[in-house]
Amino acid sequence: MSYEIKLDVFEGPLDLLLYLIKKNEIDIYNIPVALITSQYLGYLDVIRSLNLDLAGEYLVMAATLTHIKSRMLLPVVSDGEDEEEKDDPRAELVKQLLEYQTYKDAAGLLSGRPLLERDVFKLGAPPDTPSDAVEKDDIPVEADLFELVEAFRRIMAGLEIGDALEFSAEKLSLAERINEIMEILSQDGQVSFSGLVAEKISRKRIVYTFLAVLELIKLRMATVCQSEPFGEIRLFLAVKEEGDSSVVEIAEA
Amino acid sequence: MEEKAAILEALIFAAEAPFSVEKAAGIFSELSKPEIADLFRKLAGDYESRGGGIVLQEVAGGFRFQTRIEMAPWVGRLKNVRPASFSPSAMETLAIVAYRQPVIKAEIDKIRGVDTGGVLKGLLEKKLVRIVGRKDVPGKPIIYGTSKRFLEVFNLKDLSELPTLREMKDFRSSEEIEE
Amino acid sequence: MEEKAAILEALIFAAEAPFSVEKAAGIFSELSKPEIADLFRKLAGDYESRGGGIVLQEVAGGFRFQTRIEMAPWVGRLKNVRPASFSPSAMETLAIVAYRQPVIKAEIDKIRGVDTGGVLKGLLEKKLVRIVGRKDVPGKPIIYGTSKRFLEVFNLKDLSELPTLREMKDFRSSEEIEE
Repeated sequence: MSYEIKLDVFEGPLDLLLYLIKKNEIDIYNIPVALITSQYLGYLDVIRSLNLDLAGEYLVMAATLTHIKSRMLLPVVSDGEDEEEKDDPRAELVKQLLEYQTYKDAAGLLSGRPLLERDVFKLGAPPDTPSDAVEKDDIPVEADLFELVEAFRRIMAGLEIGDALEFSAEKLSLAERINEIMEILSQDGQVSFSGLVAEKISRKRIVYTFLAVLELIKLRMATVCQSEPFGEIRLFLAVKEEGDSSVVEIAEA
Repeated sequence: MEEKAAILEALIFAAEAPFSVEKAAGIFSELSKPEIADLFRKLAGDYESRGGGIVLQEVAGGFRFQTRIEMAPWVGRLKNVRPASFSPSAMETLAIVAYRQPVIKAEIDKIRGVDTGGVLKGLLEKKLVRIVGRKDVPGKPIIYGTSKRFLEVFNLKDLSELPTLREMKDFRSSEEIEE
Repeated sequence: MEEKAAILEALIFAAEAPFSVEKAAGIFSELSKPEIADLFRKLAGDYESRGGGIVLQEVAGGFRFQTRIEMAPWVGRLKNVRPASFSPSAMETLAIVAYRQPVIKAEIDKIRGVDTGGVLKGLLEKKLVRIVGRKDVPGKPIIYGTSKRFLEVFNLKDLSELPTLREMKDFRSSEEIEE
């Protein structure tokens, strides 16, 4: 068999299957699974023998085909349920192939449209315009979310791992963490310990958070309460602490 | 030429994106939208019947001047650049986004039977596809749709101008008969 | 219209600079330069006598289409509503504020490796970034965050709709596989 044609031009396993179906002039609603499976596996062998990378999806499809083939070989067990008899093991695959074929056709029609910069061209040189028209407050801003995301990804990718570590290490100090916690407390009056370590933060930061909380208690700037054993530990600003008596004080015990 | 038509012509020409009836109405307060739409269409008809090198085309919700399709070989020689082209995988992905939008990546992957991440990124970069939101299901996957630029590049007035998938099936069966 | 004139019209329209007789002669080998110059002038005369919004003007050694001078007030109104777009540096800064907020300028500068003062000011003026407070550290630096307008511009319900770095990595890894 001549497999050497069109090896890398397939868009995926479905595309390859459609090609085999067309080549063999097969009715897509009645696919001879044994034949198609052996040809499909033959293609995969050729790709492997050429040491080309084989995308995982091709292997998944190979497994699917083999599975369908084995189910086709089983005698139809009639256990009284009519639905079982109608259940063609190929049905799901056929549905998938037809749907893919539809969008492949749609892609073909789309490519056939008059394409900008290929079939039709816009005005080449825009008329000279003074560029001072911009920079006003109420002008609409045109933006693309993807661009924003890309900008961030690019920047983060550009940062060396070492940079990032140094960056966070430098940023971290006990005093700063204490200040941060005090900021939250003065704003909200209270905060849960899990809330303080909820953000995806480093181990080091968790340790600093813990140390900061201890320090705040020592300085009597905050109190820590727990409403029940193993319950949520809450941190309160020390100034207004008439808290109800049902809570168990664990801090200054 | 009537002055209003002349002004409209200048505006369409100078606008950086297809010029819509709505935008024209914002500038031409004394004309109603239907009147403006009429003027647009009359102007487009004039250019068409004139048989020159440029036409006034309705695209992406507005009108723009562009070269007549028959001029492509000549203009292509002038531009001296490789014409815009899309890989089959890009076209397949674009077709799925266009017809199934709003759509998430998993759905596209499923239909194509392969991972579409790289292709999708390319389409986002070319601004043919855009992020329209997040789906309210576990994992909050990103939802994609086609952009206005998609309409501009493929010379479509709006999405309804795309042939329906039913027409597509007819197209396929007629193709099979031809073969 | 005569085919040659139509082709010339398309070429002038699509050219990125005023289109010269010499350039046209390079494409139209079967016509002499005087013949081409005649065609140019005839075309320019047609546009002039038509009295529309655009004219074919001889300028800088070539011909180009432009709006008729009398249209300037109208075209000017159009240009003022042109949407602003972001420079790459503005986009980067905005991305850092969006993802790292609440954030101080020193942190943005550190990540971008350059001073962000001017860009940040621009974003504040455009009301995309806002001051959310002051950090309680020496120097009391200003803390920045994104505004409600930011959400509007980027079509986001809330900040949780921002694509995550993980989702970006998915794009990246699949892209690497494809290449």
